[in-house]
Amino acid sequence: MLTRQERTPIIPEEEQATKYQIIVNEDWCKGCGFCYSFCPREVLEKSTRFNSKGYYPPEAVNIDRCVGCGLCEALCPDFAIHVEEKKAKIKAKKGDK
Amino acid sequence: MQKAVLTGERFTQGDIAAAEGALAAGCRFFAGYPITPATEIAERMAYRLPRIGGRYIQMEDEIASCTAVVGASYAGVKSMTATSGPGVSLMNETIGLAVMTETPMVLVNVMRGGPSTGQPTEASQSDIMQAKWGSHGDYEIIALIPSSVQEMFDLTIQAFNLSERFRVPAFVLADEIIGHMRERLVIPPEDEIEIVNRKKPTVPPEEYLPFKAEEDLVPPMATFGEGYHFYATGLTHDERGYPVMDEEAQLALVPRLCDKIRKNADKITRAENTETEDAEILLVAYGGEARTALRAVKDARANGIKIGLFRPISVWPFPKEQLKEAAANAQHVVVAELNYGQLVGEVERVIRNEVPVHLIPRVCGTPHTPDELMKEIRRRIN
Amino acid sequence: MARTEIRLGGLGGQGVIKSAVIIGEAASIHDGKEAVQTASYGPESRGSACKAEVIISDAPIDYPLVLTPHVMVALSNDAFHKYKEDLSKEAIVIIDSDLVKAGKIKAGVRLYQVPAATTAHQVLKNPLVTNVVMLGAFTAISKAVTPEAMRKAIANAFPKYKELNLRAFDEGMQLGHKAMEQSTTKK
Amino acid sequence: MDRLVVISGIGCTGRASGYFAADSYHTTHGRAIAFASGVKVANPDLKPVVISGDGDLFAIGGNHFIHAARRNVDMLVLCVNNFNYGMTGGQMGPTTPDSAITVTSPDGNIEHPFNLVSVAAASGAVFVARWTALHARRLTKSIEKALQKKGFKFIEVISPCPTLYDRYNRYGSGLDVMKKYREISVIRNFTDPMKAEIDYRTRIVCGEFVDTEKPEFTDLLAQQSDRLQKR
Repeated sequence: MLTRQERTPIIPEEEQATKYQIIVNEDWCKGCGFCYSFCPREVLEKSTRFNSKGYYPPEAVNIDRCVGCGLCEALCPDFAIHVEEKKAKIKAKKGDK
Repeated sequence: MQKAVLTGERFTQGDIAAAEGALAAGCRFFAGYPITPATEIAERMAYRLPRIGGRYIQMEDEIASCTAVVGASYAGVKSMTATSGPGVSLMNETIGLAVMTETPMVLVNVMRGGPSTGQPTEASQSDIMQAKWGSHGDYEIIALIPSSVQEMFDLTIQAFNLSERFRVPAFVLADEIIGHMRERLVIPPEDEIEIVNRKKPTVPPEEYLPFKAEEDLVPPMATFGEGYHFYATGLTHDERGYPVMDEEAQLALVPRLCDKIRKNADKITRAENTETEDAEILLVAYGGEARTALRAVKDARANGIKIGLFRPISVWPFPKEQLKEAAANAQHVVVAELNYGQLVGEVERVIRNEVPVHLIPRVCGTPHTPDELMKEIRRRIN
Repeated sequence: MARTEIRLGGLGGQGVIKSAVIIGEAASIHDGKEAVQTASYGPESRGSACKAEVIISDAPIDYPLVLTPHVMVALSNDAFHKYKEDLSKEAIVIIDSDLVKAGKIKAGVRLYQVPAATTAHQVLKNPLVTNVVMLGAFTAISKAVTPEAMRKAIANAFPKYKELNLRAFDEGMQLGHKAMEQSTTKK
Repeated sequence: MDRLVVISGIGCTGRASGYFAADSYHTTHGRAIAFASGVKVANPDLKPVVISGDGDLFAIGGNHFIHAARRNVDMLVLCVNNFNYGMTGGQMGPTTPDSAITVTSPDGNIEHPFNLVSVAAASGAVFVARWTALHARRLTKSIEKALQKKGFKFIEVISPCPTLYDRYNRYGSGLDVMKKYREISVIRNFTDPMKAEIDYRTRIVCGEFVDTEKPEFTDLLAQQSDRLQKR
C-alpha cells in the first residue's frame, strides 16, 4: 500500500487551474438551474444579474475546480453552455495531428 | 442477372407494363402495400427489383409506403409506389410533404370505384380530383392518364422524367380496365428511351442553398450522403431549408411550388386529337373510357356525323390550350367519364359559356359500350 | 378479318384466364395481329363461374371489351349457360362435352363438342391440361389464330411442361377436326 | 458525418433534426421511421438516426415503430419521453401514466401506458436502453455504443416537461423533476425490459437492457439480391 504522501495526484491542482474554461451564452439561458445544480465539482453558481430574458444565468465561480466533464454542457436544454480546454492545450492537440 | 430494360415484344398487363416502365426509367426502389387492382405492380416489382440490384420493401401501410418513397428519393434513388384510391387517401399526407420538400417520385393509382372500399375489382375514374386536391394546401401536381398497355409503360417513364425535371410527385392515373387488360407491349432498346434526371447542385456544399430555385423555378437537388449537409422540412422554409413562419417566406415558397408547374405547363401537358379539325361535336374522354369514345367517333363518322375526340393524356396540369384548339369549331362539347362528373369542371372552365358542355357520367364499374355512348350523346344534343 | 371476339368460360381454377392470355399472345406477338385480353375479376378465385375474353383484329383495337362474341369456349355447365346469351349470329361455340350439357342455344349458332376432359385424363394422363386440349380444338375450329403461333405461346406459357402441353394441344387440334365433321348448326 | 442522416417527426423533439450540421429531414407527424426505412433501404451506406417524441413514435407512428423493429432495419431511434403531447399543449398520450392529469385527461388518465423499452424489445430491437435527461453522459455513451451496432436500436430518454405535464401534476419545476430523477432512478443493466419499472414518483429503472445481434434487414436484402443477380 502506498501512503498518501507517496501517491501522485492524478490531476495536479495547479495544472487544473489553467485547463478549462466555461463559456456561457447568457442570452440563450432560460434559468432552469440544471447546470449549477448538478455540477459534480460545484464549479457553477447562479449569478445575480439578469440576462436579456430576465433569467439569472450561471457563472463559473470555481473554474479552477473544473475537470471538464461537460455535464453542464450536456444538460443545458438551450445549448447555452460550452466547456472547452484552454488555448494552450488546444494548440498542443492540433500539433498532435 | 436480369436486364432492367426488357427490350422486345410481349403480351402483358397494364399493371406489369407500369412496373417495367418504372424500371426502364431508372426506378430502383419500390415501397408498397397490397391493394386491388394495383397489386400486380407490387408483385412485379418484388420479383424484378432484387434481380437487377434494386430494392423492394413491403411496408406496414400506405402512409409508410409513401413516406419510405420520399426517403428513398432523398437518398438519391428513383422511387415509386403503386396503389388504388383508398391507398392514395392514406398517402395524401405524405404527398403534401413530398410537394413541400420538392421530392421527385411516382405514384401509380389504378383507380377503382369509391368512396371508401367501394368496388375493388371494378373500373372507375373517380380519383381525378383526389390526385389534384388530395393533400391540404395550395399545390400543383402532375398526373398522366394512359389509355393502353403501351401507354402504361410510356407514361410511367414520362411521369418519372417530369417528376425528376420539376421535383414534384407525378401520378400515373390508370383505371382498372387498363391496369388489368393485356395487350402487346413493345419495349424499345435501352438507348432509345429518353431519361431525365434531377438537376444536381453545381456549387460547393458551403454555397449550396437547397431550396433556391433557378430560372425555371426548380432548385437543384443534393441527396443524402453527398456531403451537402442540408436540411429539409414540411414546414414553410426559406432557401436554406430552415423553417421560417413569416409572410415573406410563405409568399416566396407556395407561389413558386405552384408556378413551377403552371408556368412550365407547355412542357408538361399532352393530349391527343382524333378527327377534331371539323368536329361540330367534340367528345372529351380519357383512360379506358377514351377507347369507347374512339370507337363511337369512328362509327358516328361512318354515319356522316361530324364528331371528334379530344383525349387529355395529362389531366394535371390540364391541357387547356390544346382543348381550346380542338374545340374551335365545336357546337357541343361532351365529356364522358367513369365518375359522376369530375374533369367536366375543368372542361367548363376552358370552354366557358361559349358552347354547351354536356356531361355523360358513369359510375357502375364498367365503361360505356360505344352504342350506349352514342345514344347518350344524341340524347343530350337533340 | 375485322374483329373477332372470343369468350372463354369455366370455373375459377380451370385455366380459363391463362387460356385467354395464350390466345392473345399467339395472335398479337406470333401472328402479328392486334389483340386485347380482359377478364372479369370477382372476389373468388376458385370454383365460381368466370370468364376471360380476347379480341383479335387486323386493325388497332379501340373498344377493348367483348360485345357480341363470335367464338365461345365453355369448360363448365354454369359458365356455358351464364355466358351464352349475347352470342353473335352464327357464333362458334365449342364445349367440353364431358363437362357441359348443351341445352337450348340460339338459332344459327354452330356447336362443336370436344371430349377434352376425358382426353386429358386418359390420353395425356393429366387433368390439368384439359384447357390446353380445348385450345387445340379452338385453334382448329375457329381459325382465329394459327397453330404455329399457338404452339409458341403455349411453349412460353409452360416452360417446364412444354412437351406435355404441346401434346395436349395437338390432341385438341385432332379433336377439333373430328368435331367439325360432326358439327351441327342449330336451326 | 457524410453518412449520418438525422430524421425527426413532429412535436417538441421534432425540430431536433434542424440542429445538426448533417443531412437532415423533418417529416410529418409519426412518419420519421418510415422515412428512415426508405433512406436506409435505398442507400444502405447511410446511417439514419431518428429523434422524436413518445406521442410521435408510439401513437401515430406506433405501427411504423414496431414494424421497423421487427424487420430490424438499421437505424437508431431516440425517443424523448415527456409523458404527454407537449407541443400541442399537454394532452395525454401513449405514455401518460395511470391517473395522471393532462388537458385531455383532466380527471385523471384511465388508459394504461406503454412501457417503451418493453415494446421495443418485444418488437425485435437489437439494442434497448433507457436513461433520464440527467444521465447525459451515460446516454451519450449508449448513443455511441448503439451507433457502432447494426440493426434497429432504441434509446428512451425520460425528460421533464416543466411547462405542461409536470405542472399539471404538481411535480414542481424542471429542476425539481431532475432532482427527483436523481433520487428515484436506479441503474440495472440487462434487466428484463418487461420488468424495467417506470414510475415517475417512486422508481425509474435505467440502463442498457438489450444488446444482441441478429441479421439486419438491408444486409439480408442485399444478400438475396446478390444471389438472384448471379442466376
